[in-house]
Amino acid sequence: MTVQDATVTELPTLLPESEPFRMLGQSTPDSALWPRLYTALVRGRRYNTQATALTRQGRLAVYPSSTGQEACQVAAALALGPRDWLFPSYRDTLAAVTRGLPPAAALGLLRGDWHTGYDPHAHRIAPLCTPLATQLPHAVGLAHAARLRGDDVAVLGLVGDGGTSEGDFHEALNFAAVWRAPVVFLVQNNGWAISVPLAKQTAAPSIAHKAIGYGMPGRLVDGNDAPAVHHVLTEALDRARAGGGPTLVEALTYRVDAHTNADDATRYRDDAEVAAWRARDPLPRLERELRRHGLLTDDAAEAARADAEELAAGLRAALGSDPPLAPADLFAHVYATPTPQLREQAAGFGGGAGGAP
Amino acid sequence: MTVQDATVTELPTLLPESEPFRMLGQSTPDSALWPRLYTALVRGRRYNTQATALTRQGRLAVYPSSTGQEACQVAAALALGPRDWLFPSYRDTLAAVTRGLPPAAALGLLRGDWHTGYDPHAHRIAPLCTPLATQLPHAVGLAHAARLRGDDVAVLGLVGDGGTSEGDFHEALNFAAVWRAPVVFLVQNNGWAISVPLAKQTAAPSIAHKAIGYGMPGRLVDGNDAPAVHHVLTEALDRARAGGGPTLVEALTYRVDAHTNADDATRYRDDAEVAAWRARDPLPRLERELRRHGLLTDDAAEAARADAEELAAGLRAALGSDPPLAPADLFAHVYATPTPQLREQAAGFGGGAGGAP
Amino acid sequence: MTVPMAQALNRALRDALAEDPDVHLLGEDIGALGGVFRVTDGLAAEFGENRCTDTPLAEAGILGTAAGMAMYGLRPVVEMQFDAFAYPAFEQLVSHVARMRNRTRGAVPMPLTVRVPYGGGIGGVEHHSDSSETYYMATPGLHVVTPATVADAYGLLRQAIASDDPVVFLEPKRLYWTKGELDGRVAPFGRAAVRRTGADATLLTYGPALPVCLAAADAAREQGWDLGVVDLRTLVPFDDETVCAEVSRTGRAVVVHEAAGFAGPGAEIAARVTERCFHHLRAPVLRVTGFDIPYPPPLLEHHHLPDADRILAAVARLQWDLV
Amino acid sequence: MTVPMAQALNRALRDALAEDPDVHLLGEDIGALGGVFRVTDGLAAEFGENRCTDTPLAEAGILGTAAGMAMYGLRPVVEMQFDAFAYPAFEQLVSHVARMRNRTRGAVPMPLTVRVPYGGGIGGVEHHSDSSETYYMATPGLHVVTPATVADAYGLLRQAIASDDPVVFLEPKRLYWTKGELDGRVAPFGRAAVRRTGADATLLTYGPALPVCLAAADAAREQGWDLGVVDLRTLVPFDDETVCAEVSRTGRAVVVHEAAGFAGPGAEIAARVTERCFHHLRAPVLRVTGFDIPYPPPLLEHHHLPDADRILAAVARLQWDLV
Ligand SMILES: Cc1ncc(C[n+]2csc(CCOP(=O)(O)OP(=O)(O)O)c2C)c(N)n1
Ligand SMILES: Cc1ncc(C[n+]2csc(CCOP(=O)(O)OP(=O)(O)O)c2C)c(N)n1
Ligand SMILES: [Mg+2]
Ligand SMILES: [Mg+2]
Repeated sequence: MTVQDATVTELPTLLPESEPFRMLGQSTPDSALWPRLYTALVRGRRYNTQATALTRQGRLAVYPSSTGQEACQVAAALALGPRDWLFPSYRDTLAAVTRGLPPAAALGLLRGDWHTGYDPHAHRIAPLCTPLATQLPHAVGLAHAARLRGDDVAVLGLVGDGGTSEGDFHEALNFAAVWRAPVVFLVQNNGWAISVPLAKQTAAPSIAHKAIGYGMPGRLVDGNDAPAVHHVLTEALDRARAGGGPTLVEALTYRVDAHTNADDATRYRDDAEVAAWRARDPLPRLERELRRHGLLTDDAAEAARADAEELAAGLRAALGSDPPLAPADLFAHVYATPTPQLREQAAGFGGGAGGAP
Repeated sequence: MTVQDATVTELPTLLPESEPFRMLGQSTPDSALWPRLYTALVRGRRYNTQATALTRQGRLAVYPSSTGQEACQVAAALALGPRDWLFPSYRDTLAAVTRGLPPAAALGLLRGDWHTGYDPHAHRIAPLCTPLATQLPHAVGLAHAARLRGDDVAVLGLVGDGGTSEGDFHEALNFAAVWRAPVVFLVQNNGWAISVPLAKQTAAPSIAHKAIGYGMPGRLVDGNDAPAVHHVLTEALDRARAGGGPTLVEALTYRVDAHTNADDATRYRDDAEVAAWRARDPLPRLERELRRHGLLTDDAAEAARADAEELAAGLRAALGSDPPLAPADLFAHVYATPTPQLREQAAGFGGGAGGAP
Repeated sequence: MTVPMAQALNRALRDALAEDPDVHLLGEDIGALGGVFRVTDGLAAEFGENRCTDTPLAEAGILGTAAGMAMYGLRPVVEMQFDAFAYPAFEQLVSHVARMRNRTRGAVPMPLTVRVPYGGGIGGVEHHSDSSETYYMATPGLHVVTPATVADAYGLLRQAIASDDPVVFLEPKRLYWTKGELDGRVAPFGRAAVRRTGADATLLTYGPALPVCLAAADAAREQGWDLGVVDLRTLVPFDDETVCAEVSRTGRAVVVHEAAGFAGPGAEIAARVTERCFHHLRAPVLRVTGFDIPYPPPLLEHHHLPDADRILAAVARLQWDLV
Repeated sequence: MTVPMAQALNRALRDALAEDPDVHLLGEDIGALGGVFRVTDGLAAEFGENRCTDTPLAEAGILGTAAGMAMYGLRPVVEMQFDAFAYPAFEQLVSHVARMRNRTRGAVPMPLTVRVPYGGGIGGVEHHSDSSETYYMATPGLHVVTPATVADAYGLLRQAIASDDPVVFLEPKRLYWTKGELDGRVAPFGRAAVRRTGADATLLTYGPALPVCLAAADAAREQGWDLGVVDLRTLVPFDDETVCAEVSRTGRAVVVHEAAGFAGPGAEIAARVTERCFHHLRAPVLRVTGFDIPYPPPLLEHHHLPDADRILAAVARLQWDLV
């Protein structure tokens, strides 16, 4: 057994940093990337406020906002190559939108339309996943399959801090490490799992420390520092693509809004905590930095805002009325070929006409 | 958040040793404890050979031998106080026997008798558990309950290397750490999960390294060094009792026999590997050490052997014939009060008379 | 006193916590938040975090540790946040909780309650509206209970917590806000309730479908049918006596539930009623159920859920011409 | 060619691996060991570890990663080592595998097979003899298939692997060593097989209970009953046509299976046969099943499993005096 060898040689590279990795204020900006991240952040924030507004108008059934977490979401999307796959949770529609999914498609599930509002293969975005951490084994399996086929594909699986407590998180990371699958796990540690704070979720020094238990590197990154998240993910995805195996990345961020519009966060947390995190808002932080380096003009900032307004207007328009669902579609796509039993039920169904075969 | 603080201050105490902890050949013997361990080892080995022989005679349906792992099993049992609880797996009947359970009771399940051959409360030994790692959440829950009641109880949960891959392992350790439950997890890493070697099970530097991902100390110990296992477990159990929370202990050992008598280990592993581990047999190792320090006379060794033979003879006698099972007992103990449906089935049952109400 | 069902459940939990120090609640968000349906509202504040505990987010861990607590003599009451989120705990439920008494010849009972908000009709997105009762009914060793009225919500939950065996306690989500009379009585398991006697045919139902059946029975009057409605209340144990008495009298029965039909609860109900009342039946026992499909999206769910129209259509197929 | 069922399954896997490079086997001990029942014997050696992979020991991980592989277009075949050890994968099965096609409006099919050795009769200790088919039947989106003959073991497994939908493929443990003719044909889903025609009553069964029913039919001759035996072969889809044709002809039926009776497969079978053949029935459809208890210890299991005596006792209760 190589227990000792591994301990000595690999240990230092497996343990995460003791201070979250940061770039803002500490690195020279990438004049191509950072402005791109900025534009995406501006769009992302607007997307969040617009979607939240649509819940109030009853046009969205429910919206789990990523306000405050936009740096993670846009960095995740932009770190991926076109052949890569994204495995989002319910909170990660912004990552999907930033990857190019039309906002209305990303929000299909949340407005009460069919469960996945897009073709996952067309966008290389898996269905939004609600049962916590269950998307991670899928991410591993897909990454493994791509590797078996010899395809140059890396996979990014997203999960929350609460989701790391689920058995599926453990099993997924373990399979990934044993198979050296080209997959990266990004935990958006936003401090809360609905009403449960991190301290009741884990006693670990950090979530990133879990990596060593699987024999993969763990990285701790400031989740409100978009360039830092992008950098760490890009490095991990490159390593994955090069056959170096999986990485666990923990991004420290904060869920500024309630869990969803249906949640009442005042029942379980102090405004002071929220205020402290608002002060670390990823958007002004990046904006300040860009301006300091002369990488953002007023015109460019205005253009970003206009772009974001356009996205919001498009979203309002797209969600202006209920989607047309055909009741007969209830029976579609349960099987490739419906069972006789299902055909019988469909035939007896008086609920409405039309729909897929 | 206290990520950084925790990293700096706790980290060194959470990571396991880089060399497995050993006492044989390195420490002064405890003249009371080590001979006790020796006697238990001799009994344990004899118990294993006898049980295996009984499978050949058809008196046991199946036996998962712990030959080679006796140091772990006896040290685990002897490290526990009378109020403590043991949560064994199917391979841990020797630990149960060493704790005082009559061998025939421990083997009830494996001879085809009712599932648990003893009253768990009377012995503070949970039922032998077959679904892997599922006993660990029970161990945590019981430990937590004892602590809530203010009772001075520590709990030891046993699991194999393969079992650490299951989601229940992860969830149990996480709950234990968050609740600071008085529980110790002992992984007997015997190199194999049936035919699957450790390298296909995990890529971690060691299983003990998983501890840090839960924020509990991990200890790596030579599992064929009975005093070392006893020492590490005693320390961990004391810490648990004192409110210090859980510990993960990995004992490096080896499954010298096949998985069970029904298994054919030649299909998946080399004799050379087995031979190498036979050379590290826990029994002669302790015997040599005791003799070197003059702590074992020929008479004492002979007495231990005689004691072991007595155990074996008792076991042969106890398992000499099939246990008498009452068919009508099929319907007993499904519920405290049988449902009318079950009463109906029992009434219509012609299979045999007698049995519990 | 008239209260919503969620509040009756809250009251049952509070009374159980107050009466028996061994009762402990475990679950996700049941502490400060009071549960996503507020069923545990105020209980952590009143009884402390050790009696009403926000656990880490892991359902097998919740049920598994609860089983360990039960082994030590406590009486845990577990909340699964939604029906589909109980599935990760399936192994613990089936392989341990349901069998522990049997595995140990009675030495280790499991006085444990698993509360599961279930069913649809509240506009929940996927995985938030499953009717999972069949899985539990098919698992020997469990009691399966589901209230349809406010009084039963209180009374059956008290009985579930008092039971020395594990109870899967299914709470119909869409009735959480329905108000009714709370009488504070503990209801014994195994008795169905005849909610309405009828001469022509009997609707057999439970949980969220009870109000639908009562509405259907009202509507049936206009068509000249006098329908009885039986609320099963506990699926395990099953009250053959009451059910067969009613069905034998009318000779016609329709089982109504939200769960999928194929191999659903209605299959057992129809089969056992037929076994027992065969020669009283003038038509086969019919089933009006959710379709055999994954639970549909919110905007279509009203088509999936049994409604009065589908129930009356089934009643019409009960071969009245054969009278 | 006459071979044991385990070998027919092995042949099916080998042929599928050879024909389709997208077929991948995943499971515990399926590589060098060839599976605890040797169903994958020699396949890792022949096709390499990437096609026949020993996974880490975690069933949710196995099924979950297999689902991910299926998303990428592979055709995974998963082995669960024993029935009860499939429970940890229940959430992946119910919430994802069964629904993925539906969740994605057909965009992401799940051409995935889950092989589950099931049932008792082999002297297995607890958790090694469950009949878990009800859980799968009650889950829309799954096919549920179980062979009872050597030819079907091969033919149905080939069809399962070729299916574009997820199939739970239940292998009757106690028939693994039963020999029979292997004809190498792929068997389509959804057709029951009339194993024996009979004039007086029909036994409806599947999997491990088929030989028991055939023996019972032999024994019945001595009592003057001519019993037909229908082997359902696939529980989902269900062959109403064949079953109803047989039962309508005889007017009497008994469902036989090992799984517990309450809310078991026989409930659905009895209910749907009754719905469809009511006026042909001279007696209610009866059920001979495992009792509603946790699977008993090996030394008692023969009392629990349906045998010819219990079947004949049920046949005797089919109200022959009413003819
Ligand atoms: C298996 C499962 N259990 C419970 C839930 C209910 N639930 C939805 S979100 C949530 C909290 C998740 O917290 P976290 O993982 O930190 O993600 P966040 O919402 O903070 O992004 C819970 C308990 C679920 N979706 N799936
Ligand atoms: C949940 C579950 N899956 C599969 C099995 C079948 N099984 C029994 S023992 C075993 C190997 C266990 O290996 P390990 O945990 O290392 O323990 P060991 O047998 O080596 O003591 C397997 C796969 C099981 N008992 N439970
Ligand atoms: Mg969170
Ligand atoms: Mg092992």
